[in-house]
Amino acid sequence: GALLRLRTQAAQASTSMPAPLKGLIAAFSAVPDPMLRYKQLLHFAEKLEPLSAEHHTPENKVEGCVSQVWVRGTLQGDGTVAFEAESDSQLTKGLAALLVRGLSGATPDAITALDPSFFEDLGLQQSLTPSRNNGFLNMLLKMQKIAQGLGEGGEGVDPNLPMSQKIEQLLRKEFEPSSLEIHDDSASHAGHRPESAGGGTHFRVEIVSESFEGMNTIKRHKAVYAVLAEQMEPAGTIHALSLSTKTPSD
Amino acid sequence: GALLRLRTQAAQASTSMPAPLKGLIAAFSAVPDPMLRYKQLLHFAEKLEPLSAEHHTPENKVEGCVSQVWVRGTLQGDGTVAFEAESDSQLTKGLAALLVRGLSGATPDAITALDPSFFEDLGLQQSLTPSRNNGFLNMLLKMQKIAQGLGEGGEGVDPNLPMSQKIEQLLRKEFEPSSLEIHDDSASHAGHRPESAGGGTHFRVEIVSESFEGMNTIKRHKAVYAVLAEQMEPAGTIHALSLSTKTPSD
Amino acid sequence: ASSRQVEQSSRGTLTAEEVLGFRDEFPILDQSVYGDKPLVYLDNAATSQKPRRVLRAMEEYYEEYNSNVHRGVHALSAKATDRYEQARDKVAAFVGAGSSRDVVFTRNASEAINLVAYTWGLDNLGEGDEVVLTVAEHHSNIVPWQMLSQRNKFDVKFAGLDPKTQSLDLDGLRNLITPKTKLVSFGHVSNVLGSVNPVEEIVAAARQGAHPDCKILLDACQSVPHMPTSFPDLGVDFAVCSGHKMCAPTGIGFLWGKPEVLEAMPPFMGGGEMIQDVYQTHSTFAKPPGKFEAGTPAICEAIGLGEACDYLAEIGMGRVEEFEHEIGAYMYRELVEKIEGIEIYGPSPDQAPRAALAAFNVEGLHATDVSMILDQYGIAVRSGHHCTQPLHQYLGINASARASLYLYNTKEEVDQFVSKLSETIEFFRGG
Amino acid sequence: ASSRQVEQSSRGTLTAEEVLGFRDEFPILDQSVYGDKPLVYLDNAATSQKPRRVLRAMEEYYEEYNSNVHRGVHALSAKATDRYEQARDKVAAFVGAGSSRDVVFTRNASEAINLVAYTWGLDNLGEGDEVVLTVAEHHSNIVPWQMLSQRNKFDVKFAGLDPKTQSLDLDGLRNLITPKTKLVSFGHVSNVLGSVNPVEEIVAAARQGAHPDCKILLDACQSVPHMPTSFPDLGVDFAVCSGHKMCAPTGIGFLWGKPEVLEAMPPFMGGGEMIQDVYQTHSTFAKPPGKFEAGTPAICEAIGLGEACDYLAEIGMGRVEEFEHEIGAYMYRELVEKIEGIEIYGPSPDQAPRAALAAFNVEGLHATDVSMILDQYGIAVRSGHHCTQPLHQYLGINASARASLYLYNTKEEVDQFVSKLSETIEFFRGG
Repeated sequence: GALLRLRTQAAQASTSMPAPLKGLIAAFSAVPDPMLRYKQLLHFAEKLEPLSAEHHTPENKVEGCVSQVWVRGTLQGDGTVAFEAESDSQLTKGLAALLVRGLSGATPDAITALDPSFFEDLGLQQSLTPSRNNGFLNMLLKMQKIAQGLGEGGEGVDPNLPMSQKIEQLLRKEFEPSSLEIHDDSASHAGHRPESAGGGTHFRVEIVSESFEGMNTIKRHKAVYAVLAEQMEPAGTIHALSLSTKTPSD
Repeated sequence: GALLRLRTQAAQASTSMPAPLKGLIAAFSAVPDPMLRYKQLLHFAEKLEPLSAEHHTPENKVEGCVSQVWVRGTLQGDGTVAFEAESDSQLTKGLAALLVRGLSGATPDAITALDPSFFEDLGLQQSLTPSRNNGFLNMLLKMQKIAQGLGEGGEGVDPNLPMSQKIEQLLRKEFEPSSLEIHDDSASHAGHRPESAGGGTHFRVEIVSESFEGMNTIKRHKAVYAVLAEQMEPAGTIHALSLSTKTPSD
Repeated sequence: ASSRQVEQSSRGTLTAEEVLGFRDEFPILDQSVYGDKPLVYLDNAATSQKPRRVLRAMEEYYEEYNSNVHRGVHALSAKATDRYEQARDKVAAFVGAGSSRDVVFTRNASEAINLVAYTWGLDNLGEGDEVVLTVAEHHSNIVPWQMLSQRNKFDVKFAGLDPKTQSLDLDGLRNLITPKTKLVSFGHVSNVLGSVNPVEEIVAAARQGAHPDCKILLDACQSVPHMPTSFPDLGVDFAVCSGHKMCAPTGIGFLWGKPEVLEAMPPFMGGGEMIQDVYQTHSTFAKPPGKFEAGTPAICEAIGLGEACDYLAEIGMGRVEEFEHEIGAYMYRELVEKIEGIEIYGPSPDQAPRAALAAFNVEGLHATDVSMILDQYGIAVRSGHHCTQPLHQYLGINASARASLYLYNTKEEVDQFVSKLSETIEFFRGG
Repeated sequence: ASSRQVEQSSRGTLTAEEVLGFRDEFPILDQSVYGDKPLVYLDNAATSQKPRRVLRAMEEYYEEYNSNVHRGVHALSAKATDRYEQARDKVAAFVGAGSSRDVVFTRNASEAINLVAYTWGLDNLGEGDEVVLTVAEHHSNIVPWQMLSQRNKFDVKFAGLDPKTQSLDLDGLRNLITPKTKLVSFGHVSNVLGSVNPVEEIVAAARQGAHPDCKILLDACQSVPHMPTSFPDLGVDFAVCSGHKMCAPTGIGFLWGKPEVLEAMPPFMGGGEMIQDVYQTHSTFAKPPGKFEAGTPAICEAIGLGEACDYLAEIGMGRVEEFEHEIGAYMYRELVEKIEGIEIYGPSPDQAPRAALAAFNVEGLHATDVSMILDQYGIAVRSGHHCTQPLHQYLGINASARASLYLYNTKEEVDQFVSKLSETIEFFRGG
């Protein structure tokens, strides 16, 4: 399934594993006793730079972990990614630290192409099956997603922007609208969807554009959805979109 | 479960098995080959008096058989029951014939007390587990229910009466109503309940009686339900009852 | 050895020797009933038997790593989770799913259909909408829509049969599809007629003529065990299967759905496993497939199903299909030739490829009587309405007897069945 | 021999030798993980292990008489139907049911609760009504009511805990019960607190103060495997259980209901088995329990559950309860004495009898970290929210670790666990 495809996709790229990660794996697998490896994780955890509280946001949170984990990535001037992370579990934090050390300084492409199976070489005797308590895999996938977003920076939009600005950039580029209004209605859905409390899930978009000329409503909506596809759940955070699509002559 | 209790309940009474049934069992078990026993059933089926078509009613139908089976019982002057039966399956008809021969002429009590496990002695290699395709068990249970109804004749109501008349008799006896109206609404439910097409499942009852004095509505309804308990599903055919319970002074 | 075996068996017609070899894997087949009657099991459309390796995989689970899945960090739980999710991968691969996430484990195909009815259906089918079924559907693909139609007030319509072939009247179905049609739900292969429905044509008709939001559900219970199948290629939105009909244990089946359709659906049952976070006031839900798997799943059964998929895939579903096509046609012809007064329902093998089953009646005899006496000879066939009462009403009969074959049935067994059916008829007619 | 065994074992306290003897019946317990660490399985509240005789009963099913039930007349089908219905009898007897007809097989307890929510609940809970739960409920006894409350617009209220004992605040619960209360649903034994809820008092409060039509549902997942239980005697309307927590296979659980309540309920899922007759326009339904069992049931799993009931009944549930009470109290005291900074949730054994489990946190450590290192020592405990997030929110924690015992756990295993927990803490603190 998901994992299998990840592996296939990444198989060719495994030679390009970032050097720091290679070094860490070598160092870990040289430790003879699993308990010492876990001890090593604890040391890593202690040395991890704390991620400041302002970045403990829903956007940065790694979903589906029993412990709480946040990961943040920023694109550096040299085109590589710098990661930061935090967790309330020491061992998870240690794994996060290992990934931060191993992947920071690599290019988005190298990170995205990484095969998660290197985890097995660490000798931590843990599983790689996708599962809600697989902290390691969920962290890595989150970091890969961040890297992918950063890598697409030129083509798409800056992944660190709030969702409403992402929507605006994407729609302006595609439809050159004569009028564009974007309302974030997420808060009104927080009652039944707590993740909406932070915004970014429910939007009302009113757009007027000549490019809709000759299209019926269904086709106009489809065109908008196509442009925003990457921002919709599950890839993005948009859960619901309420659309008004008009031409200047409507 | 159901069967275990049937067996326990009937264990003491097994000595009182009707003589014709005893004879039939002895005859059957003397036949050396199961196929010959089935052959015997076919002969029984051929010789069974047909049940006239007017009695192929939902009330007489044995529910839960793959084949169609009808059974009818009437109380004779000597206090014993006479059975008739019909089926479109030859082997089921043979079993029905065996029961008609074996049980006709017995008293309601003897029939009711019968332990179904005698079936195993017939050597037909069939199961006694309650199940929707257990034609034998379903027929026997139906005959026992008929016998029980006939046996209670003095106490209760004639089981051959239409349900509306049963309701009327029972309510008149218990509440001596100053006014009593019984409407059979079953037909209007036939759309979603085809068994209602024949009537007898949905009733609207308007009863005025002094005996309701001092009772609130819930208590009045409970009193009516108590009297009609035996007529309600699953023992009887009433599926729904709409009640108006008043006192003359209401 | 195992990979060589795959290679060997993945081509060429199944030989009689290979089929005899399969029988070694199914210990249950080697027994006598009623003392001395060798069992001839011809009730495979109701449930298949299970090969040893599936039983071994389940035994291994309970003897080595039984544990609750997903939430535990300890060794057994991690292994159980691995194997449970690997089973999902195997099932996904077996039906051509793009991702394991599109496969939801259920108890059986009935639950899978009800899941769709209680989630997508409850929210999307309403007054003025129409659901189109065929008259040959299994009750499990009728009753959920009937029950829902009473609650949500939409109409359910049934396509009939072409009287010449007793298979689906495709033109009739096309005529039923209108812009009001919000769901077309039908079986891939009829469990009574043996007919194979033209999925592509039905999908094309629905995509052209139905409401743009119309969904298509395929009941694949009688196809996936018997032929190569790829749900995404068929263009349907949902497909359902029962494990027990495809060499897997009881208690497991699955729903396949297009990912975007599953994503948009509300959850079905509430409970452990299907949530993201639970608060006193509200809850948030996991993504598919977890969202639809409430409570401790049928872990061992899923693993057994995964093993069954491996077993069938290694034999090669194309070869299974070819073998069944041939032995099914053989049974059909033998019955027609040797049994006077027999009527077999569905198309003849000359009209269309049909499944290796024959539902039939013999003039003057009740189907139950026929199967009861066949049973005394050791021949296990089913009789009744086979959970297709509307089809039986349509055909004007109350019941039928049905012999249904699988990859381990031999021509000798078919011969034995036909011969004993003759004796059975003699038993009644000779009366 | 078997009946003598019953007699011998039905009285007297379980001895250490007998418990060691039980372990022979559970092959999975005799293994090492991570090479050389003998497995100490303390995750029984999540799922129990299965004795050989249960596995044998299931193997026998597949190797000798696997067949679809109820509809078939042939020998295998008759035997499978017999055994399936006998299993229902055994389950009924085990929980004191008046009739087997009051026992509905489901996949697990979650499905059983959802069944009640989607049938009785959907029809009977509406605006102005209130459902009373406790804050300690398993998600499976919260989410179905939450989901339904959004559809049907009723209120869900939660009784809290007595801060002194961390067990149910009975007075608080009584105060929540008003004539608006249409359902009181609660767990018999908390899977985190270990507390045993006073069913009689709660039932009395509901029967006095609640709406006359109020129903009471008991989640008996953590009681039935561990103590003698009779549902009718408890006075509740519904009770639910999972097989996999009581020595039975995965994929099977059951709902018990008062017969008149089950009778009055509409069906849940539609499909084979649950119908009386199906027409194109409408259907009629079977009586309980068939009415609620759509599609091919988990036949083998039900038979396994029946065998598990026999196994437990032969040991004697009173003796199991006594044994667990003692070893549970031993574990509690050892933890309190030997582990500095430990907090164990729920009442202490001095305050009230409690289940043989301990959910805990150690000061300064995350529960997941604790269980991960314990796992490296071969000790299998669970960590997380144990599907009780509202309880964890109430207790002000994110997660807890939990060790839970069953009849095959020894004091030596408890000692090993406590000792390795010390080492685990040392591992982190010595860091």
